Amino acid sequence: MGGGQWPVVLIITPLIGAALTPILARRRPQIAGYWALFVFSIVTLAAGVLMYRVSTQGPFSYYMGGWRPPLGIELRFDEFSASIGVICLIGWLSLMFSLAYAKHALPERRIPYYFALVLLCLGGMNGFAVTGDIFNLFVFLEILSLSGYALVAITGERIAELAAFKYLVMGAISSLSILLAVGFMYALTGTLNMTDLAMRLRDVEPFPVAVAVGALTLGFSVKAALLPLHIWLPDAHSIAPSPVSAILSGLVVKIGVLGMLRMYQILYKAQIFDLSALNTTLMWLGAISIVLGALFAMVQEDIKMMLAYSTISNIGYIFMGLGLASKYGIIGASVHIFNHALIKATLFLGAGALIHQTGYRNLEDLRGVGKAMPITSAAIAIGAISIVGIPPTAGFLCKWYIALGAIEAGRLFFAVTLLFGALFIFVYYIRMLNAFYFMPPAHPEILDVGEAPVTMLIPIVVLAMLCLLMGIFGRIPLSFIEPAVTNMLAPIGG
Amino acid sequence: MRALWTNIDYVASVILFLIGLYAIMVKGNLIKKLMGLNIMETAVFAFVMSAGIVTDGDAPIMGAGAKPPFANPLPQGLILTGIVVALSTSALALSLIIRIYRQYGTIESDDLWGVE
Amino acid sequence: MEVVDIRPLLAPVVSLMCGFLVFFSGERAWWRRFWSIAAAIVNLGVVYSMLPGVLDGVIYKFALIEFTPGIGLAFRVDALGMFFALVSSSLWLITTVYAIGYMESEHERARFFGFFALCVSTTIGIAFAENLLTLFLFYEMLTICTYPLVVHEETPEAMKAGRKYLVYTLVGGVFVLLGTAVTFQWAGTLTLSQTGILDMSAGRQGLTLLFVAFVIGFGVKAAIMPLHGWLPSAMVAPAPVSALLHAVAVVKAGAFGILRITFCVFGVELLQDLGIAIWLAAVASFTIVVASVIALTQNNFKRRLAYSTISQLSYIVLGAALLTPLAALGAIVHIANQAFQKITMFFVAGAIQRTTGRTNIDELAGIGYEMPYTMGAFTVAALGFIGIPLTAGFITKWYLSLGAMETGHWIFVVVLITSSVLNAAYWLPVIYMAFFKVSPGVRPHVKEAHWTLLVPTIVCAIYVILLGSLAEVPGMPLSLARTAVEFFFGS
Amino acid sequence: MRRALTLALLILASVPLLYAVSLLPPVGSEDNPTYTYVVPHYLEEGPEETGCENIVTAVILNYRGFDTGGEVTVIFTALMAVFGVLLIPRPAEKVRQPESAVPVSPVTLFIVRTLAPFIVVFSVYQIINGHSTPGGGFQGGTIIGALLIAASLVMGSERTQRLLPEGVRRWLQPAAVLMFAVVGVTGMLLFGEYLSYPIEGEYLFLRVPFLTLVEIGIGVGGAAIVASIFWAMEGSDG
Amino acid sequence: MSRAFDLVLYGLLIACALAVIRTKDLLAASIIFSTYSLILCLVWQLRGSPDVALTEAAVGAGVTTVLFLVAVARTSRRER
Repeated sequence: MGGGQWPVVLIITPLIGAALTPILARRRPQIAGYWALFVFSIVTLAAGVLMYRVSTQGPFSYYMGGWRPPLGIELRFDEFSASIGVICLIGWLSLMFSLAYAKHALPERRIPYYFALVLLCLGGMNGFAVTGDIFNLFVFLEILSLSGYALVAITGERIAELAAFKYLVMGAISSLSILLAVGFMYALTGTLNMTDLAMRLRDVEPFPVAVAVGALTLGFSVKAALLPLHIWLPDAHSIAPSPVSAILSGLVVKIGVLGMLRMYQILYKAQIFDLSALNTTLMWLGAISIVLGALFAMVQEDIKMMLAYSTISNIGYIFMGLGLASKYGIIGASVHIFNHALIKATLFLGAGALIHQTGYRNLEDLRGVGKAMPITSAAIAIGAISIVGIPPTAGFLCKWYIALGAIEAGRLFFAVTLLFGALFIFVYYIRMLNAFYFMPPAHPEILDVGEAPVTMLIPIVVLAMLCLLMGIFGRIPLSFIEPAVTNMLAPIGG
Repeated sequence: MRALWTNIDYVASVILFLIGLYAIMVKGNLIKKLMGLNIMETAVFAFVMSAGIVTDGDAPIMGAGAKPPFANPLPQGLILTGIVVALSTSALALSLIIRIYRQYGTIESDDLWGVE
Repeated sequence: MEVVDIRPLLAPVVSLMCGFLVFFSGERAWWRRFWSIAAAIVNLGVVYSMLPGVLDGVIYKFALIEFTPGIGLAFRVDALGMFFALVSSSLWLITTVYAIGYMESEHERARFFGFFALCVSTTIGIAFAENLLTLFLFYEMLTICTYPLVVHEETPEAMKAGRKYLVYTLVGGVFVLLGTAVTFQWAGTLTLSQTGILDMSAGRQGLTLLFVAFVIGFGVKAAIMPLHGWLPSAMVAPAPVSALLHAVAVVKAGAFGILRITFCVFGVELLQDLGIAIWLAAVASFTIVVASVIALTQNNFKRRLAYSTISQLSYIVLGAALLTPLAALGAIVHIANQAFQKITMFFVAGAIQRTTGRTNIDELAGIGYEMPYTMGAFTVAALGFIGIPLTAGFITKWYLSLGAMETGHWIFVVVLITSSVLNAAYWLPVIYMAFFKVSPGVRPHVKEAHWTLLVPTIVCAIYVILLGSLAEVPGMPLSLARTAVEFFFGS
Repeated sequence: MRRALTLALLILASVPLLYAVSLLPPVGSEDNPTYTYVVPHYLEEGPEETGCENIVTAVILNYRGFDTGGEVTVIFTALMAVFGVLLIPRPAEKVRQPESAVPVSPVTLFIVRTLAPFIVVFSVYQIINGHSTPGGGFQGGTIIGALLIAASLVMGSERTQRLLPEGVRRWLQPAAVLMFAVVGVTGMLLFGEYLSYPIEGEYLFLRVPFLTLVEIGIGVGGAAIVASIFWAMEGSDG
Repeated sequence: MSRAFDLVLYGLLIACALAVIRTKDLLAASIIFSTYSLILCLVWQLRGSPDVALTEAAVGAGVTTVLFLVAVARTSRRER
């Protein structure tokens, strides 16, 4: 197949890098950060090359150990795998942000483990995004989840461990329900390869498959924090170190959504039963998530807590888009996976910089920070405007597509919910901006704190720029996603 | 019903799965929750293994004198991985429990919610 | 004739850039003023350079990017857009000069002037939008950019007004977006370059709902009653903001949106078939009368102006809703007329406040002697609102009345006349108070406003007269409006 | 109340699960898709293609070696996680444990000491011979790890850790991940894909040594990780 | 391996699982959990999976139990 070994670089480098981190950083823990950044630069390069290949030559596969599926494990690079791009981008920027952050916020002994865990988490996500084998999917899911649980607890602050434990229990249940579903599918078909599975699922008993789909949906929606299953998220995402919050909120919850997309890919191809019940459920849960997530966020005082609830709201968008099952709906959901990752990373990193510089977390205390830290605050403002979906920022396109999808599917009600949900979201973001810019400071000394260090500023500014650019050049992610969605829906004539 | 009887292995793992889930949802003690989680894990492993059962299958080792039918090697490989994953989860969870106890002096979730 | 030209893009973008430069100039006053004026002049220059072409029937267009086939960011300069852009950018220059004087002692001036520039750039974007999506895009940006100006004072009252403003306008934005999405679904395009892209195939009921959604969406900014609540509260903003944004840019964006929806998305014929425009006309008439009545009861100068604005804006809506060429002409030309008249008044209010510190009408006794030029300008504008011939307001009333007669609904003519009477009722007392009522024992001495405040005021007042007396001279706004109307009504 | 509700919920959930289970292919039949689809290839060609008589080893190290690579990464992640969560700054209150947590009877001590060499030999046999007999790297490694744990319980962690000083431990912990990478990349350079082993040709002789190397890596890494997790949790390493 | 023996083992497993949940003494629960793993190990062995059985014995019955014991020793022994 003569494709070069970039897939290996993509998957293996972060794992090796993580394995070597504690050794290299034994004497001087601060080295760990630079090492991790270096390692991840290589990974990002690989991701870039692979994405370029996907975009020029179309999907391709890499066979681990040379064993063709169904014998061995296949890495599948298709349009949805292009999410490695966003994983690497945000991972890289978060790592860069971590350099200064970790020095300040973590006990020195934990720093090497922190960076090792971040690398493992990102590597796990890359693996999850590209693997074509459902059991391998589970393995990578565990790598990224385990490191995620630990990263939540790593500061050891306040309720960090409790939040991590809650996250761990919920996460483990979801992983198990996913593994159970894998078991069902395996028992029915005897294969673990996704493409193969889609073929072989065509002529089996539909009911067990339905149960498996239910278990998968349950598992992935816990990971994605869809509303009734979200209880772990606010604590975990607000207590984690800010760069980790960016990764968790921007990427790790999206892993659940990506899993759903993979499942849909298989199901649409297999056409084993009517999905409308599942779709309707997702749609409603999505709508409820949007509204309730926004309402919860409105009453928060802690800035990171607010952002965490806003993630729940935004996950609602994505699930609604998926559930609409119309072309534009799914396009909107997929684009929102990318854009929300960018936006939420901007916001969390920005919030992290504010907390790092001022030491305050509450909106009340942060008043007037817009004058003290103009660049960071401006980036947060862009992020906020973007997440509400005010044009011409990244968030707008998603809203537009999902609304279009709702109308396409003949469900105007959901379009209305979506758009008004966005307004709810705006209500709490405007509180934030008011506090930053239009209110006299509660603590006058806040005006004296300087702008964040440069390694923190660069990621924030780059992400904020991307929030704007992705709105203006919305075609770029779309050029990946549209063919993929068209392909995906082709069997049902969408 | 008959089908259930034939698939009694699956049924057993489903029951174990639910027992584990019950423990997680009802028990207040974090270690107990974790034990429930472990039971759930083994239940899922049993489930996957059941998919590969071959009546009177021998260990799939092709030494001299080995004769079919052999047991299905694939689920075994998967479960080997699964067991390690389960161990990892338990190790991390127990560490968290130890830390929680050090900080709050309790591992009963009823007491811990007050802490937040 | 359509020409691809970069200028439609250039107009908003260049001034946008200047806006950002204003931010970066921070507290360096000279640079801040330089960039503010430069932005306005460049903008005006670019817009004016297209005027001759547009008058000759040339249409400039520029497609920036496409999101998906058929949806993208594109600009197009037709007569109606040109008209709106011309009004906005001319007044921007004047207001900038005024604002520099007015804001001399204010805080956060970089923020103020920066967002001021952004607002006008987005207004130009609205004017030149080629499709509904672009229109919506700038419409929402305008909302956001205005917010910092409304809450500029940072007082609790200002914050409250800001919140109210955002809630109203963003809800409106949702309706516009919803309407846009539905339109795309039904029509398959969002272009504003035709006279109607929808047709009856979508069903009568659906189309009616769609029209209502659009009217609500744009009506919020156009302050149609009962969606007007934000406008009086937003008067806490500094006078130049009230002047430019709440007399010209923001509110006219709403009115402009309604014109676009009526003539470009639905089209005259479809609306006539649907028969819903008459209801819009009814609502507009209601607004005209009721807002005027409320204005009578207001003592605060700026609040009276605000209700007067609400009333005047509905002239435009009424003109659009009557669906006759002459009424439409009246509506379009009123964009300019009302703008110049109202901005004069706001300038006056601001100048009085800055110079004497008085904000209520009953405090204005004898002000005509203290500030004769300022109050002279005010008198001109007031006569314009009443509709005295040779002022701009007369032109509007004339064409609107003719249009109303065309439809045969005499009631609208009555409304217009009532409105004139009411206008007289609430402006003439002010003039009386200013010139004829001197507080006993006080000998007023002349204490005019600073020249940066005075010159723009007088320029505007002169324009009010020019617009009224030289309306038929080629090159004046009326000719541009005629071109637009001819296109919409296909004659 | 909560119990009753949970119970009701679970019983409700059990109905579809049990019904679904009853529709699955009958357990134990040789006609199941699980047994007729991929597995025959493994069973028939396995020894030939992979050089492993133990087909399970063939699956986990060769056909699905990537999974096992993931598996060792998972346990390494667990180690990092445990360290990250548990290790506190060094100078802080270092809880000095008594030499052994529980008073140990001489009998136990004797048993552990006597059995230790046999256990080690058994594990090493497992590790090295994993490709043809039951057991393999991870099982052997875990047993050694368990032995270390037992030794810590009996002799105290401090003394046991001297067997495996921190500098050495740090290198041994990632042994499995690194060994996988080394063998995988060698396979990639020589035979085409990551983790490929020769099926025929001049390098065929490398196949069994490679497998053994991986097994040793997994064994060593597993042992080091299991023991380190124990030490970290027990509090003697931190 | 006969069906009946299978059933007995499954019965034992479920009994052990229930016992783990019901036992208030966490130390005892850990030991019962270890027994549970050993029974499971027997089940795997009977199904021709010596590899899994070995792992389960070493990991499930061995290491996991030890870790549980450590955790119990470091926290509290009784469940409320």
